[in-house]
Amino acid sequence: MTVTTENAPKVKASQGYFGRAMKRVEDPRLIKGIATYVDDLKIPGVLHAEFVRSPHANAKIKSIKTDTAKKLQGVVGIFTGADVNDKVGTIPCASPIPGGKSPEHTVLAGARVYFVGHPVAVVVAETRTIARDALDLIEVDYEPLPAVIDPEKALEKDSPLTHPELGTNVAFTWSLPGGDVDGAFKEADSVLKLRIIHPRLTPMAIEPRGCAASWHAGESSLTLWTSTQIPHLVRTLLPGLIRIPENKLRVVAPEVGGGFGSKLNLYAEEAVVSHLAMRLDRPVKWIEGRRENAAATTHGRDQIADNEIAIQKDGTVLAIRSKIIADVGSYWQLLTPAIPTLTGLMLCGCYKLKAVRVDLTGVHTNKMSTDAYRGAGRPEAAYMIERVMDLVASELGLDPVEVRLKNMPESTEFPFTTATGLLYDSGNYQDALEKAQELAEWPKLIKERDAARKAGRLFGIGLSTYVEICALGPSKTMAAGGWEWGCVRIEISGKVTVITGATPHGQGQETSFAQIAADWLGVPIEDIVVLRGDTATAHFGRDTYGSRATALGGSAIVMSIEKIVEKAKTLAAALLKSTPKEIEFKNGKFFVNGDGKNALGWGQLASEAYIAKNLPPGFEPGLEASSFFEPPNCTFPFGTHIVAVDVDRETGQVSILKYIAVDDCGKQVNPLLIEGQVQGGIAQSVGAALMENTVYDENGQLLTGEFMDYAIPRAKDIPDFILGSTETPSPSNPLGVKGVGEAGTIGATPAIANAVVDALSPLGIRHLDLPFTPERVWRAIQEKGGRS
Amino acid sequence: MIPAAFDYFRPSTLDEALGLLVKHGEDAKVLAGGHSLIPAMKLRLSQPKVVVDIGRIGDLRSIGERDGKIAIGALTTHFEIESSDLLLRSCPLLPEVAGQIGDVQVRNKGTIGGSCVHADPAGDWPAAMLALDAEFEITGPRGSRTVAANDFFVDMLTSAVESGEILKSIRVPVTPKTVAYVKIAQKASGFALAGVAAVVDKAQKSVAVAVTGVAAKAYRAAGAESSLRGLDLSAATIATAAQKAANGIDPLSDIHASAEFRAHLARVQTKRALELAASRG
Amino acid sequence: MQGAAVKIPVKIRVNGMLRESEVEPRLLLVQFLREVCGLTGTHVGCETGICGACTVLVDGNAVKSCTMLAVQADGSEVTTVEGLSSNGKLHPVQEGFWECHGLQCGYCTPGMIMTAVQLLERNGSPSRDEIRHGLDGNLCRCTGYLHIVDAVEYAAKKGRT
Amino acid sequence: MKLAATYVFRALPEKVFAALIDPAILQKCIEGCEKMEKTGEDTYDANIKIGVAGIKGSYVGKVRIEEKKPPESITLQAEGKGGPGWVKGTARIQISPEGEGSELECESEGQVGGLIAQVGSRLVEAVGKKMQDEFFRKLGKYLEG
Repeated sequence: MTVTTENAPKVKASQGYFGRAMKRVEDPRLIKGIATYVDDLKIPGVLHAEFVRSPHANAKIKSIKTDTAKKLQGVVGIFTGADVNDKVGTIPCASPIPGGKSPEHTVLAGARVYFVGHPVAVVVAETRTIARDALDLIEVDYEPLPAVIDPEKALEKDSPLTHPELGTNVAFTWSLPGGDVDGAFKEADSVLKLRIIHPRLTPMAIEPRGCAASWHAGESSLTLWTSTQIPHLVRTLLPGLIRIPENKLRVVAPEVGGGFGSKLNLYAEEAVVSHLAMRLDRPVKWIEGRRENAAATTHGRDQIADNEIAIQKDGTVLAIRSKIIADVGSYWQLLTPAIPTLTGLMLCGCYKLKAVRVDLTGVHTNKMSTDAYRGAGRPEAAYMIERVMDLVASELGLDPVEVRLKNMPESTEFPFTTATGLLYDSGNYQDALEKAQELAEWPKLIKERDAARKAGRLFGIGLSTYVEICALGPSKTMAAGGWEWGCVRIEISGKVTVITGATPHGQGQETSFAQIAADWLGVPIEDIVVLRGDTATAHFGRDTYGSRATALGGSAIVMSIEKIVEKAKTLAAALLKSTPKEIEFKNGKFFVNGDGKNALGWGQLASEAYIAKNLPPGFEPGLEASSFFEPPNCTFPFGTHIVAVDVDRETGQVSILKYIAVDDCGKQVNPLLIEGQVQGGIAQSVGAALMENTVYDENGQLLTGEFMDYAIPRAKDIPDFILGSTETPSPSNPLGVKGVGEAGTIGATPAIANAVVDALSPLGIRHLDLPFTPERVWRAIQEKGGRS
Repeated sequence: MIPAAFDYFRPSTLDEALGLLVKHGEDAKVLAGGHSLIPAMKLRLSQPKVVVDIGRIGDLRSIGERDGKIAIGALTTHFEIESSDLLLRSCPLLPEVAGQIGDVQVRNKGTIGGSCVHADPAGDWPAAMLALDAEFEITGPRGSRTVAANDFFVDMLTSAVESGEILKSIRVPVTPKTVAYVKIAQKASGFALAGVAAVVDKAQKSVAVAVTGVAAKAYRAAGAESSLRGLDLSAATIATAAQKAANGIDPLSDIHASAEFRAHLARVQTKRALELAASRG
Repeated sequence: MQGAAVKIPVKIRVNGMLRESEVEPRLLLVQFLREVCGLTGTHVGCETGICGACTVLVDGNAVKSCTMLAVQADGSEVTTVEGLSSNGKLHPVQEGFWECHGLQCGYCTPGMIMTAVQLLERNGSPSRDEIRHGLDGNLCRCTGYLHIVDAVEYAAKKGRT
Repeated sequence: MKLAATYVFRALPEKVFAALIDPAILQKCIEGCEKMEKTGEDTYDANIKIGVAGIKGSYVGKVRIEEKKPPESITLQAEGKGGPGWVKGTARIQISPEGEGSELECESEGQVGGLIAQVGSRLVEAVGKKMQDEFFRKLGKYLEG
């Protein structure tokens, strides 16, 4: 199917909210400082928890002495694994890989600790200060053991084992055979090799994690407030751990200060705090410190891939064989094994490879678990395939743009099935590329580079033409369902309450969902309130990750509105003495065909629907509908990023001179918010490309344990971007939207990497590993006798 | 995040402060702006039993010029130095360095005295102090003494200010405009991987060059300085001299920069600082 | 060391209101604001004074309230994000952040706004680069900063008209 | 963290060697060492304050002497834990006669864990080096004084 204007989803925009750049309704409470994050909750009688954490990467716990600490005035209790682990279930993984070996993940360490930051015991005290003081009085006697740190060495025969009971450091293996790989390699004119190392990254949401739990003994129910992206998934999973029924648990994600995948998890602390609130019959709160956040909140990326690439002389890329080692850390968190499989699935990028073979090995090491981090598997894939494209160009002396164009499918070829078996919904990669080149003033930029090189500067231009997979569903591909839920209620006053099961936490859907609902209902946007983040109001939900909230959550709202409109037509027909078929709905008014004068608005219909005196026979009172939107497929946003950089030959510092991004996320609900998502995404990849790297030393000590040593970009590191977009609607949902939360992150890293390698290419450098820190770049220049 | 408990005193005079320090001895730490001490206390790397807050002792916060020397009270904040007209005119190296310290919030509260006494190996002030041959007036139970910059920075995190003493003021000479401070910062913390302060005296054909961030303590790049003595500054003479900027130095090494790279940066930044300083005259 | 040290009386005028309390010397200013005054708009994002989420104005100067003891602020005037708007009217910087989509999750926002207020007090017409450098002490992980720079530019313009 | 350094003493290898296995001398020469008690053949319990300036941590640990070959070589193993985390170190020492005195080569390897590694890694190597130099400087002073 080709998406054309004719068969594109029909988007209603009766008042033009949809598609309009609007400021956010969320903002007033945030800019006034009156929003409520977990730590801002005022819970009477709340106790404070602090965790004792392992300073060792791998050690046996010989003893834990808590006597002195327990005597400290204000300490309510101290609990170790021995006190808690038999009463609380283990941390689940929602995406286990068949045949994989995963350790039992108890909420507190048992006989051993497996990573620096591993929770060993928990102190509960009347104040946070007392809890902190008590930590210093607890003595844990460890017997340190050799740590498993390098995932490649971990696979060697004589390596120590992260989890001896598993008998191996191999957590799982996963293979993706796609197409006739051997045939493609036989056909090849040559075979290139490229080893790609993607460093480990620390998500570093500015609000660390935190949670508070309150036990309501009278109702035998628990409320958990937690800084999470996934209150609904927590409500699905946590009851099994703390042994209460699901319908006795309410989970609230209040204001959440950023997640980026790191709050897409069920964490041990959430289970322990919940358990202790029940056990002590007192509310308990725990707020993560930044050092804890760096050590014990999931990390991202950390893959090593050895690639063989079969190419033809004309620049056609036939096939890739990729052996990927993913360092999964010590435990399987919620999606740990699934992340690198996404890398495999997206390895074709936006190209018509004939065949792909991915062999993935997940390896246990004595580090924090890896899991989703903005992009989650796709940035690794985009980085690989886009480096491959540049390598092919440089190998064959071709223009990197030409190589890409040669391998892209035409827009008429969509939906397009990749060698890895994905069905790309819609796309026009060439248009995005062309538009980005226009915005970049490509010929001028090339001239500028040539002139700079002549003058002896290390000036480089890089591009990436990326595609990603978003709006994750459908349910058959997702462990816990890939649908999304939404509810729309016309209140008795005619005001509108929209409830979403997606849990936005900064993305702005309180605004964009109101825009959608206002247009579909034909009501002023001011009349709409969007609720989210509380399982007591949003009865179902699969929450926010994988750039899914607008595509799926927005669609569930549209479905609900359509149901209400149908129902309202029946009511309007009865009141207007007509038949539902003859009722027209336009701009928020219901009227008999052609008779706009005698129209009924939502207010009139709502009061009739609830007061229920004049209802037609069989008409159920009320005007409310909820829906589960089940997508037929994922969406595949794409785009082109172009970067120009300058490398300081003497210091190795990289400066970004120009940044152009053209992203196609399908239909746009609110371009201002999209711009924000793209800018933020690119900035995170500027970090990944130039400065970010989670470092463990050879003993498993985390050396980047705070913002003092883990650099994230500051304002001065981010140049102004030139942004553009193309709009290729997705046929996978009624809104035609694709998702944009991760686009910037996915497109940016390879573009910057290609620019830096291009800058260094006159020295004979063909590849350099991330991140491009001054020393790494300087060393590369030195090795090539860089004084040229 | 939460410091260990301590007792707190806020004397209003220097004598009172010294009395408290004598009384509490090794248990006491002096708090000025707090930007070195409080972070260490929050991590409980530092757990003084007594904190003597000298922040309100008024006469330690001033900038004044007399007889070709500028005296700066130890409690003068980085921002006050950065924005001082007197210094911009008479000793422009100091505002230039101040403007590169941390961030605006740090500069608003952090003090030159606190920073110098802390003697962080990657702090910015030590480079300037050494390059300017600053003099430090330290007062203690046995009266006052003056220490030259060269003797002031004793070792990593160790200055000449002993337990029981307080740094009162810093004196620097009036300089011409031919000065510069260039630094390449560690991305995360903003501390110097290599920061070089240069003072060029074209008339006397001499330069002073001091390097911070590279070794366990800031140092004068004596090799580079002597290489330029009596010479006119040119790209060539500067380049040759800069090659000696890390001679005889044992550079630090950490995850942000190896010893080799730090030494290299010392040379590059020395060249750039001298070129920039020379270009300003 | 455990156990309470001698408590110290402090008087701090916060957003125009005098707050008197006896505090442990180790109580940080940010804890005083959040726990004693109940003003939770000032956030904590790190332990080393880098992130700037806790920025407030003390006697007109932007400082990180996590790197200052409450006792150090005794006798001072403190302005937090809650005290910026007057008579229900947003401060131009707050308005700029709203108009220009200068925030996403909002966690760094109060600190960012307070630093921007200081920045504009010292330089009414900053260039984009001056704004970037002025925000050196505030980390944001969501926005990529560009809309924040727009927001400060907006506020500068608003302040001039 | 690995360090290698050579020190020269105006004392014969036998005397240097003897000093290195004398807990009283070790205590005197190790900066911040508050206790050094023999607990068995070649094992000692030690309390040491390690750090610089105001940033110091108290560590409680053990010192063990291994591969003793008087007077030419000895290996010292130490490990301790304290508030800021843990430290562990091995020093391989070779002593050879050098004129009237001796030359001591020390190759040491140190590890730190916990808080210090997480927030103080930039200082660790320099502190280690300083401690080692200080130890041998004091040892030299003792041997020569």
